[in-house]
Amino acid sequence: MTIRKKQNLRLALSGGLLLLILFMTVFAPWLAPCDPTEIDMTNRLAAPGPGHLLGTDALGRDVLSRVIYGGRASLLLAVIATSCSMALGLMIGLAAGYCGGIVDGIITAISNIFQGLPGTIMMIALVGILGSNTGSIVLALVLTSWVGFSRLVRGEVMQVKQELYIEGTRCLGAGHWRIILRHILPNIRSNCIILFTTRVGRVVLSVAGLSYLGLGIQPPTPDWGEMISGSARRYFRSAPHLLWAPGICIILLTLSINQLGDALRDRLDVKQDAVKEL
Amino acid sequence: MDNLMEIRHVSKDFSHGVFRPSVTHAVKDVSFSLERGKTFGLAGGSGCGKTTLTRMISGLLSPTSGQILLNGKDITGLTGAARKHYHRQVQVVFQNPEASLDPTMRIRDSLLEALEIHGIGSSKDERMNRILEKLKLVALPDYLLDRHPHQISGGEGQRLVICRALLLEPEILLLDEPTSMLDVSVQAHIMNILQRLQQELGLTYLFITHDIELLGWISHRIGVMYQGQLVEAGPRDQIMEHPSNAYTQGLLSAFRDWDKEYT
Amino acid sequence: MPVVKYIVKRLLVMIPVLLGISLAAFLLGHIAPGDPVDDALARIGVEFPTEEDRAEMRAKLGLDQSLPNQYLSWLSRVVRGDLGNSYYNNKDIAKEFRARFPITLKLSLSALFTAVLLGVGGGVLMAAFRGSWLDKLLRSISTLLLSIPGFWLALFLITVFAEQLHWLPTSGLDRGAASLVLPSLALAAANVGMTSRLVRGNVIAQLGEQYILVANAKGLPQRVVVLGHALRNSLVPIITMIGNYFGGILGGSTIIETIFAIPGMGSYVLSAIQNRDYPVIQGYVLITGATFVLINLAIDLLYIAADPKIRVGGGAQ
Amino acid sequence: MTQDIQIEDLNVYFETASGPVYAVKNLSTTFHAGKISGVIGESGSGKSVMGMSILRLLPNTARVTGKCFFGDQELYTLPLRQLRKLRGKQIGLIPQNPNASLDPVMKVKRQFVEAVTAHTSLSRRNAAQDAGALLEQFGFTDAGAILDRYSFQMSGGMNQRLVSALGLINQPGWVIADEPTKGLDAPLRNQVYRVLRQIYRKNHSSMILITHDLLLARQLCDDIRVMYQGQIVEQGDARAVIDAPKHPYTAGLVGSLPSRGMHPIPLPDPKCEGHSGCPFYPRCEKATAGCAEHPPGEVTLPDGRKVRCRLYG
Repeated sequence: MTIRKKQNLRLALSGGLLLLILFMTVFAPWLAPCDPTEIDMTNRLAAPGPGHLLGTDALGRDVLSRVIYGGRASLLLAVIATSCSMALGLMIGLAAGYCGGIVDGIITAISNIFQGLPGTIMMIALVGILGSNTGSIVLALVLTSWVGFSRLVRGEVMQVKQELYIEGTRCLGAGHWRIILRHILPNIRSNCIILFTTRVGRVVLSVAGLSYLGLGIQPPTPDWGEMISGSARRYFRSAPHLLWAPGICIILLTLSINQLGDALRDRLDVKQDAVKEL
Repeated sequence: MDNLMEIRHVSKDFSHGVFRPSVTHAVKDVSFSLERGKTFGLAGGSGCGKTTLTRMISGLLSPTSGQILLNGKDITGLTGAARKHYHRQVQVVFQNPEASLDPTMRIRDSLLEALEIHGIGSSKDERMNRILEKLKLVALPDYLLDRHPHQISGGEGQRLVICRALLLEPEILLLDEPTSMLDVSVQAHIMNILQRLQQELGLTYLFITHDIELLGWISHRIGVMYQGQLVEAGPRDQIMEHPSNAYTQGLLSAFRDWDKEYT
Repeated sequence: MPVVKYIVKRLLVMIPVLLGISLAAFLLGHIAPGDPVDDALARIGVEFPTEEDRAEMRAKLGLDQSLPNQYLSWLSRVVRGDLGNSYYNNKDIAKEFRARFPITLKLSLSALFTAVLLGVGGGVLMAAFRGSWLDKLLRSISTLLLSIPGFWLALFLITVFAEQLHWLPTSGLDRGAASLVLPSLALAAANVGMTSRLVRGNVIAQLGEQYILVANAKGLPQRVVVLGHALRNSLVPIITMIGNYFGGILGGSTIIETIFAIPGMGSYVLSAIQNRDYPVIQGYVLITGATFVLINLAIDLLYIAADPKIRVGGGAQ
Repeated sequence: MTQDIQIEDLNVYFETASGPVYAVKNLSTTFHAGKISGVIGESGSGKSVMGMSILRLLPNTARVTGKCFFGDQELYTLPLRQLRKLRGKQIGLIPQNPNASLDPVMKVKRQFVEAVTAHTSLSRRNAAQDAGALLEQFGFTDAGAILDRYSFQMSGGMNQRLVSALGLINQPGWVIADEPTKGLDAPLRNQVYRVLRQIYRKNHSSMILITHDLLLARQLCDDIRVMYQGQIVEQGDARAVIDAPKHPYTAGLVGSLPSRGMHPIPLPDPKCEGHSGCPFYPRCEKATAGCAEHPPGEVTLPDGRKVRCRLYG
């Protein structure tokens, strides 16, 4: 098997797993056997078995249905927040990297301050103060993660800017916008995609953490992180299935995203065909 | 003498550090002129300022002082349409052909871009015809157009870069060590193509290299740079046969007299 | 002296960052929902304040001043160590943090140490034996570690090592170092994954460099080539990332402290969030932010050892 | 007395994303002790791959088959631990790209000392003294100060002399110089020439010089191998090969030199693709119909020269 084939296989496997989870999440209303919010106090903490394949939780809700629904909110949140961070980081990073000089100096000073704020703590504080709603979670995520994108973009732009093909295009008489849109953006694209993927994975974990603290997705919306926190304390001995199912879902989701990021990293490296000249 | 371009007392300083800047004089008071249809060869070792000089002439860098005149008009600090017009007249070929082409673009698009920037040709077909015509000039097959830069050889890449420059029908080509990364047989190819193009199209060359033998082959006049200054300039035969400057003599003897020590 | 110049530069860069953190902490209190004047009056039992009561309280809280002035007076109090009193129980916040801060710091530093030790060790092993079964195994583990939520891993570790095997305590800090093992591991896990992948990538990149070829050509043993040359040259990016990871560890400690019932700052701030006790949240941001900056400063000093260009200054002649 | 290095039936290919790429094909040759043997060729000819295979310093995507005898040892299958004892001690390397060849975060002194202590029981202090003495032979008047520096504090010329000295610190019987002049300008190229000649004269080292620089090889070497697409196409006395080449490729290469008229070798004729004969056939001006059919064998001419071309049999 050639290296290229191995890479394609890895891309297909991780992408396939991710698509499967996305499919499950998107079509949850059609896939879930029960209403994930329907409470049945007569059937609390039922063990997995027929009727409830993964049992029921402390309020008698069907765990399988909640698991199927449980990725929706946080995944959507992660994708929205990461897209906003990337858009912001891309613009700021482009400005800093391409203009250089005083623009870069000011942006770098501001980035230093944002980077000096520990992300998770700012997130907990912001959500804690503004209340746990989608808006404040997205705001907290964007405020704490745009710097990562702008730093990457700035570094990449500065490197690409001094490549010979950029100077060559300047010498053809091209203007700044043509150089940015036609040459710089396509050349930093793959690294941005890779960072985006890994970020989505990290954000899914962050949101799960927030939910665990009771600051993320709020009940009764089914969410994996919240499902674990709801049952962690009191039932992790008596009803461990309440922890396993959502935990494994989070792990599989992040794992597939991280693997996809790695596979993309290998695959998007356009020059890998070249044998290093000895 | 018909001087197309004149470099007049050009200097370039770089300063490092913000609080106590230290200044390097990369190019010091260099003057020479390019005669229409002829080759001026600029020789010098690494770090002699020849690259800084090329970047100034190609408009990527502004000189600290001095003038660069094209047809009698100063071109330093041009912007907008005037800069664009200048680039159409003066094209640059860099040292590393693969790095001179955008790795994300197919060769076809890199070549088309040159025409698009200047609005040459009204339709894509017309532009493609121009490209095919220029490809013949540099003896390249048209199947290369569908490839990416990393899929072509160094010699092909350099001919493509020359081809792209020719698309704009410039008067002057700045050749910045165009063959120093290529094998000798490929170098011979490029040099022969360059010589033929000059004869057929009447191009003016500024050829920059550390290889003075190469200059001896293609140049009409030769200048030698050392530590930012033009230490000697004159007709080819005079420089190659009877150099008066000690550094020039050293450069030449490095090729001819292997065992002689020099500084 | 290049080294002195470097240190001075680092210290100068630190000042705006510290100011930025204080500004962020201040603004957090300001954007909090609810009218602070009404809240304060309610706390002293005035349920239905008159306009006069409110004006008096506003002046007392300094809220009649301009925003920059409020910030400056707040800052001057903070610098003197006065973080105000809790809205919830009116206790001195600074005193509470003084008791809890060392616990969180101990936990975070031990997690950072774990992450560096396991991450660098694993990364070097993977790089040295790249392509082998060991590399594949460790790489799978590191990817898995990156994908496991810290709180879930913590619960898992408690189930296995405390509940089933009874090796280590489930919670609290009464058993000294043993109490820190599981929390540190859970807190470090994701960072072990990231560090080891980073180290692997950097060391492998260095192993492809020309000077490694020359080192091999001298006949040096592989251990010296990998540790003495390749790892040594990867230190600068590794140090940079470790500094960044510390922020994540500090934040993650909030969750881990809750799970293991460790009386650090995290559990304090969580109860403050439930009680809308804003000064505590402000103090938390301020203290953790400053800690993060100071630890990063300490890490920056490691660059002096890692990068000779800082010691001897600049590039070639 | 040092032994010959004898390569038999060497094949090297690289695993790449799109499949294997061959660098050396069925190559056999003997480098004789006490001589400077040149290997010349253009980029992609496999000359460096062949040279580096002797010390097994190829990237780990390389797959090597064949044998390389050094005395009674077979280097390609020698346990790595034993090979490391041989590297630097019996076969030294002078690498290309001197500025990138020294560890940027380690002082020069330690790089010399560790090269010595890896092979002897000498103390660090004595090793440093040895290094200082060697550097003086290489023209450094202030060896002590140089040893206390980092590579980024020195010019390209100084680094070039340093890496040359580093390759020789243990007085190896063999030296492999891998493209020592690549990317260097004329004055530096001249310095390399003088350093290599001095090494040879003083230490009576045997040397393999791998270079694209025909004139350097002619000036320095006793004999020359010309490589094209992973094979040796011509081998013989250095001056004879360059001044009166027999193989059409060698002739083309020599003719391409600026000082010899700069006549290019023709580009490959696209009509000749997919043949199974001589690898040079698509560019060869003297090709006949038979060249496309059968790969030529090696012919030994009366003057001892070996040529792989059907013109000679």
